[in-house]
Amino acid sequence: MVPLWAYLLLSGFLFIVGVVGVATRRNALIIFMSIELMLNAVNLTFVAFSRFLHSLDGHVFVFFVMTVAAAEVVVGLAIIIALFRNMETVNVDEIHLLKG
Amino acid sequence: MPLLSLITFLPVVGTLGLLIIPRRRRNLIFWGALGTSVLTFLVSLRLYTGFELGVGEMQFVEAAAWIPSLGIQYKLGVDGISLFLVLLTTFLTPLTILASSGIKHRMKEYMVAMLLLETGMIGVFLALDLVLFYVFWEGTLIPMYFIIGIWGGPRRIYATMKFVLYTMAGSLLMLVAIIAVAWLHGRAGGGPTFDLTVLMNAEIPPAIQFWLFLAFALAFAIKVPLFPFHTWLPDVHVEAPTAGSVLLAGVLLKMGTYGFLRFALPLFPQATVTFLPWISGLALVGIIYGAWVAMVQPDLKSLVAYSSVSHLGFVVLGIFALNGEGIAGSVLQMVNHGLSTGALFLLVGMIYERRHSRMITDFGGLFRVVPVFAGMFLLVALSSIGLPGLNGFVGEFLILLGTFRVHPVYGIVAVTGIIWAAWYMLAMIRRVLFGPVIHQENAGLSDLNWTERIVLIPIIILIVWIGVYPTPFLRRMEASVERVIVQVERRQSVHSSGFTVQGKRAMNAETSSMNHKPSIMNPSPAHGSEFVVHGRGAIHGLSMNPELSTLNREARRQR
Amino acid sequence: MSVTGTQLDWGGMAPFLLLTATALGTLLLDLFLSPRHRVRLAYLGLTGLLITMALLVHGFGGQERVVAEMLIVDDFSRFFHLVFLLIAALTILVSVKSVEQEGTHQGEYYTLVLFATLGMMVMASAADLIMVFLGLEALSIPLYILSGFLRGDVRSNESALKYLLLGAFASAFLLYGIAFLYGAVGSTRLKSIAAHLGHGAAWENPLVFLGVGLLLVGLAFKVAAVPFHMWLPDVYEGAPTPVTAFMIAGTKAAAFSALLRVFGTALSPLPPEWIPPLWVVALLTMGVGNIAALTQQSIKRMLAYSSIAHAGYLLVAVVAGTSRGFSSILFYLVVYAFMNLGAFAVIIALARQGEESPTLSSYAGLGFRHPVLAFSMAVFMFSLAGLPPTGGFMGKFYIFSAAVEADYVGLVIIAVVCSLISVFFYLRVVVVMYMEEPREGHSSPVLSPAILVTLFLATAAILQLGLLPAGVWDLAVRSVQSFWG
Amino acid sequence: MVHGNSQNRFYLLSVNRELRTVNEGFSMENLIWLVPTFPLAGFLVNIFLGRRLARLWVSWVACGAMGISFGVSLGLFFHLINLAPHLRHLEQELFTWIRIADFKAAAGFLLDPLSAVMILVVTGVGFLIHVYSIGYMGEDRDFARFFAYLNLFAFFMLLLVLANNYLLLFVGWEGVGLCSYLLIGFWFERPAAASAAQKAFVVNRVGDAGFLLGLFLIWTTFGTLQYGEVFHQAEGLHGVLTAPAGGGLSVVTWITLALFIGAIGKSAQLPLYVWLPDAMEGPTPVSALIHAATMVTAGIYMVARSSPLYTLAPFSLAVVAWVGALTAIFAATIACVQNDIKRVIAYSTISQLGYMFLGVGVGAFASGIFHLYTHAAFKALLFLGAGAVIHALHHEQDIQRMGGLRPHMRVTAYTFAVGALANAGIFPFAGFWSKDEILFAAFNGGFYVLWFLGLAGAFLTGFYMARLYFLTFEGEYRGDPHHAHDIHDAPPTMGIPLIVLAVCSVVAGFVGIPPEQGPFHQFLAPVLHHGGAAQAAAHGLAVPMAVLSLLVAGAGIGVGYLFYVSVSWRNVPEIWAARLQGLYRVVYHKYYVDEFYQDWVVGPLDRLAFFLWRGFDVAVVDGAVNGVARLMEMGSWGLRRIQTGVVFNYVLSILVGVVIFLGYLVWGR
Repeated sequence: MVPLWAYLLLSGFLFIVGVVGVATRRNALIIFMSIELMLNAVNLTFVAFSRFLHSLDGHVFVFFVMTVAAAEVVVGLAIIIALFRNMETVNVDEIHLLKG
Repeated sequence: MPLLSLITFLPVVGTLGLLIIPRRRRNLIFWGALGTSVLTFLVSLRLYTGFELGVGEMQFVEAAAWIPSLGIQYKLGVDGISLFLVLLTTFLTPLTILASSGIKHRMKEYMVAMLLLETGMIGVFLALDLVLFYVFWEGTLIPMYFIIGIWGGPRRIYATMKFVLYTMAGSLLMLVAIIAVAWLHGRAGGGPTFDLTVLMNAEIPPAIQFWLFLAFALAFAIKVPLFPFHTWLPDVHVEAPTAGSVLLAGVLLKMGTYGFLRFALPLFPQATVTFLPWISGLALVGIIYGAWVAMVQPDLKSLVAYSSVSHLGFVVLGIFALNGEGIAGSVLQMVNHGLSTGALFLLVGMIYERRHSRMITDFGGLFRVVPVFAGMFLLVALSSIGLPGLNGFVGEFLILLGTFRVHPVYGIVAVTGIIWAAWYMLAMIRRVLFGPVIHQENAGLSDLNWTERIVLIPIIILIVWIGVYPTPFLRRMEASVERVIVQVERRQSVHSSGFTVQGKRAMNAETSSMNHKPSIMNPSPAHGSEFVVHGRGAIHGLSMNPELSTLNREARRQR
Repeated sequence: MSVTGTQLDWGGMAPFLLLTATALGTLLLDLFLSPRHRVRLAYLGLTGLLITMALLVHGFGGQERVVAEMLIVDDFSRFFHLVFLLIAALTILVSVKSVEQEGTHQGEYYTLVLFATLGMMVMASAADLIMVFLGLEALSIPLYILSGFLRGDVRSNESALKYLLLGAFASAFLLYGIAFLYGAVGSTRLKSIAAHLGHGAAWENPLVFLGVGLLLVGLAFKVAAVPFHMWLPDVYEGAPTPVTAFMIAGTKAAAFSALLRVFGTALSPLPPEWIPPLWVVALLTMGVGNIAALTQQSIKRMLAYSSIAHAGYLLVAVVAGTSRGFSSILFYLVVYAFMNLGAFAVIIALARQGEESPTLSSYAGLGFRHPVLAFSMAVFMFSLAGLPPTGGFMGKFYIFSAAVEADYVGLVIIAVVCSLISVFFYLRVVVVMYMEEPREGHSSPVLSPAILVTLFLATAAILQLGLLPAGVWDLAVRSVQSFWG
Repeated sequence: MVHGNSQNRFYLLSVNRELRTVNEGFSMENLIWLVPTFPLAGFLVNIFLGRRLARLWVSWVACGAMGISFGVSLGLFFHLINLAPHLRHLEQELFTWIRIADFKAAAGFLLDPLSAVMILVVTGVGFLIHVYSIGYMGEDRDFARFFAYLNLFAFFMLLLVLANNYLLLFVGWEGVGLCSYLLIGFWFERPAAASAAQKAFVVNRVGDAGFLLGLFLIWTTFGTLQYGEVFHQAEGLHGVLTAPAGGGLSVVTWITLALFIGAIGKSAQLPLYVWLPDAMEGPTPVSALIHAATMVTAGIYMVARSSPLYTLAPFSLAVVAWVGALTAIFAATIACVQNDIKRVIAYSTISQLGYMFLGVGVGAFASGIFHLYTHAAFKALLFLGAGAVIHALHHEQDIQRMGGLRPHMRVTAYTFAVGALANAGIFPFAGFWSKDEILFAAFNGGFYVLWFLGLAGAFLTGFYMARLYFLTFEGEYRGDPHHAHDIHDAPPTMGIPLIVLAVCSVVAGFVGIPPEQGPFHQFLAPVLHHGGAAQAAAHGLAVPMAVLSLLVAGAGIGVGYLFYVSVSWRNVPEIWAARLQGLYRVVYHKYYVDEFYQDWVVGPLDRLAFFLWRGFDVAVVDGAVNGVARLMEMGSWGLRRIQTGVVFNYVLSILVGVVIFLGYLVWGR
């Protein structure tokens, strides 16, 4: 039976990958996907704990997280498209009108 | 409507009235503002007449709950010390408003700011609750900020910002100390309270007292201004309009010295004694430094500003002499300084309106051209340098006497102050009033008109009255001054052992040995040559003739 | 936890339901109204808010009502709900004119504002960490859209993008924290966490302090405490001004309500070694917020930085951790809301069509062109600076006395120094308005009645809170009592 | 020394109190306050209404006030005479001036022989000078203002002299300082007069600072400032007071020295005499009244009044004597080379004041006051004479451009001669009696060096007086030719006072015969506490000593005659001046004392003040304050640079925050 720490290790790893993705990538969409990756890492953790704690709460929370993530994606893409239409770029480094 | 609240908030009522009047009705606004301030003065005279002599405690006390959960009250009260400062405020404000009839630009806002300032000032001197005191203390900042900022000279923005930031820097630390004091009392049982009369008896360990006193002293030192913190005063005075300068010098500076006397001394007696040499030292430096720098000032207003640094150095010295003469002298000198420096600024303002310049070099030989102005200017200058027969002398003499009695060395250095004072003031008089009329513009100057004379005559009457017959003033403040000393001394002896005088202060130690002043009727045999100085409390241990003071105090108490 | 058929406590849920109904109502009504009548949407929104407020005020003092162990409706949450509704109402009042000028999507605007307010209410009465997360997202997502509302303006898009990316990133951390806590405690209910962490040993478990750590990071991002504050200035400057007004007051209040809920119930006996990092964060937040605001030319950006600074002052009270500290936060948030909304009302009144964020110099000589606007702006600036006769002073006074009572005198002295710095840039606004000559070419803005009402309400509230704070203060103390420990 | 009647030498205040209750009714006490009140009234009338009144009225009001005051003084004097010696002590309490905590100061007047003499001198000489001023100031624009100031001066001087406590004395003390400031700077258009006035007041203030310290010491030691109580206690505390206290000197020595500093300032002794020569910028009557007869003598009066304290402090007396003697000789040397008629007389005054202090210093208080009394007469005469000359020669003051005036100005010349002889101390004139007594007292007291200095001074006095007289009145006229024909003698209003003063200069001395026991000394004896070296008077020596001093003074005049009148020695002064080139130039420039003060006191102070202002105030303190503000601004720009606007940096800062926060949690604890 796969021990708990293995799951945690995997989700931790996934989380780190997501964070690195957000930190290094330039394209807004890629950053957005990395964030989704981080959220899924959290889902994995929830499920792992729910499995070991023999309680169903974890699973319920996963559903909440997924619905929220979905809503976020919808809004996020809309914003990115609006931005793209105005600035023809999605490269985060070029978007720095607001500074100082 | 209880008397003190009436006096405090009458100007605010006046302000509300002014707000209704439309902006173009200029003289209605002017007379409205003047009427309110004169009415406030008349009501405050009731305080003077109704004041009970020989009573040290607070009179006309009014208290109402404000924020009960934190022990904050709306509490007002007046005693011998604050009585004259309130009267000085209500006396100077109408005169200042009358003197600023020349203000054309935004006259309505000007009058509103002046009346709000008056409320703030009166409130500071009447508040007995630390938070209420703080609210009024900062309350005076905003009107002054506008008066300097809008109607000031060319560099007014720098000046007003400097003024606000300087005062705020000190007073914010004081706020922390106020809260700390309240909580110290709260922790010692009985919940937090900001009531001064209660906090006065709270036992605060000397170690903490040190820091709390430091915070209070910093705020008051900036306001006084004490020596290193004075650089804001000349800048603000040079830029402020006449009325601003008069009220700033006349009243706002006294909030600092009053603060020392009302809050720093009674609340933290041990710390007062430990800080005594430092603050007296700074005051001394302030006296000499202020006078010397005043000598070389090109601008009339900055000269008078530096002279204020010197005069208030005397006042602080008197307060920290911690004996009857010193403190009474300093309270009287606060009033005197308010009158003489206020009058000086009014006069400078009047000549500025005619000549649009404050540079001393632009004047010369005015005595022939404007004799009435010159006469008043000379008289007020003489009162400011402490000529006997005028008000400055009585205050200065008592301060020097009180200081000499406890610290002869300080006394000797301070006495030289009267030389420097004479030097810079008479040098200014010579360059402005005497000598031939160099600049032709001066030749055509018009002498003081009647409104200007009406503004100055009451001040001059008071200057001569206090100089010739100061008893009504001294009698009213004596009991309260006594109470402050007893307050500082009693809580002092509870903590540290009698503070005996070391031998090193040669003059003072020896002289205090033999002056077991035999009263006239029963000359007692003289001591042997060795001397033992017996100091009962730190305060009186230093004094030259312990028997005398205690002897007289008991005698006076039985009376 | 057995899922029984818990019947819904309709009484408790009433405010939430009423607000949702109003939001949906505005959305639907928008379809039927012709463009000219769109303003009626605002009135609908306002009436909905007012009714909910009335309901809450009526319910005050009532006993605690728990809704399916997820939402608690006690005095604490009622107090916050009132604050949120007040903020929403003022925001709608303030944004009537500018939304009309935009023309399009008026319905959506009001709906989003109301939904965001709903999200705040959920956060305030969350009894479960997941509810905190849900409330947070319910608040943030509408705000992402609102900050990008001016589709044509590049700055608005940029602000929305930044807010979205960083918001989502931070809420991921929050969730991860919740997951770990769930793993350690077995439940995300605040009560059970509190029970679990009651005895000190629990804190040693790595899962716990990782979880709590990440949870605090998520909340710190929302509160814009310093290392996590960088998003705030850009987002607030870019977003349309009424939205910034809503965000500056609303998100801060909501974030602190969640923070207090979590600190108050779950982590109430915070072990001593957790204090220093909070201490440092509070210090940094105050310092950076004030110092960065010193040389700002744009008023919106300056107020953004000042909101960071005020978050710092509130963190000082959080560090104090006493019940008086928490009630001082409640009081401060009320004053804070009025100050900022008032200031933004003036900015909106003076803003001209299509102009970027207004710079300070455009306010020169305002004092004598529009005495009413200038006077109220001056009152807000004095209050933000913390000068006595205003509510801002009383707010700071309460926070400082709570911190001093909890022996954090060092932090208070730093707070005092920071507020001294803040005096400079707040008063500089007043200097510009009153002490500089007006420049020509400034159109005299027409004061819409809505703006006037907001200004009057805000000024009156600040002066009342400054002079007679006892009423609101006692209310705040009672609210904290209701949920404290 | 005089065998004073010691048993009632000293007044017991208590005795006097019982007496006063006895003759309650109309007693002369409550007339005392009239003496100063009339001049005050005169001042008020003239200062406020002066401009509107005709000149005649102004002069009547002023002179009338002085006249009445003189009359009342005379009345009081005669009332005092017929009281028994030990009862001559009238005291009048007006009101309590300052009363706070342990300090009490009343405003009260005291009339006893000493103050009687003084008020007679002040009002008498004052009245004559007032009359003289009518003529002298005849055509001046500010006629009324001048008389107002003169009356104010008289009021303060009488206040000083009649005060019954040290504080009121100090009020009068500074009051006369103010009036001297106003009167020196009367012609304020002239910059020289304005700066001379300021110099006078500031230098006086230096002395007053010392005087104040003396006051404080008295109060802290005795607990009161009333003369009666202080002197009575001094009697009781004899042993302790003289015990060595601070700095090895006894308390009473410190007190007396401090008071003496005040006297140095007011009576223009070394080193604070510099203001008196410059004070000659004022009108001549002012010089006569203030800088010769009355104000400058205040110092001697104060020392005499405090004689009970001074006798307890021999060291102080020695200091007084030495300062007096040195000043006498020092000023006399300068007087010999001055060419301005008023400055010669001014230095002569300083010299004579030195003699008075010498007299007082050697314990002969009565002789000091006696010389003060006679000096007032003849010095005022000299000044008024000089005034008449200046008036006649249209403000010409350089004696080298005068000469041969005797035929044209007989009255002035002869009266001037009388004054000169009196000043030189020639036999029948007043100066001889008073100056000789001082020299004799010095010799007798064993102060041989001081005696010799005094004698040398007498010689120089004889010389410069003769030089002054001969250069001014004898020989041929060297002045401006077109003035030559209309030199006229002084008009009656100026002439009569000259004559009266001349008579006084002769008669005044007879009151003091025989030396030390004359009626004048008897009259003063009860008040002045005889102390110090009162060993048996060697009577035998009295006469030869007097003859010696007479011969010395005569020799001085003779040398003067030879130098400036006789043909044979005509060029001798030039030769000697050439030969002693260095010395002459130094003495001519008044030993460069003024320059010294300017270079070593005034100049550095100005530079220091300017440095303090620019250096410390502006650079250091404001520099620091603005520096902090600049620092804040730089910090602000720094923070704003970090805010790059790129999302990457923001994510980075979040990560850094998380890493540090968790790092601390894991390891930091």
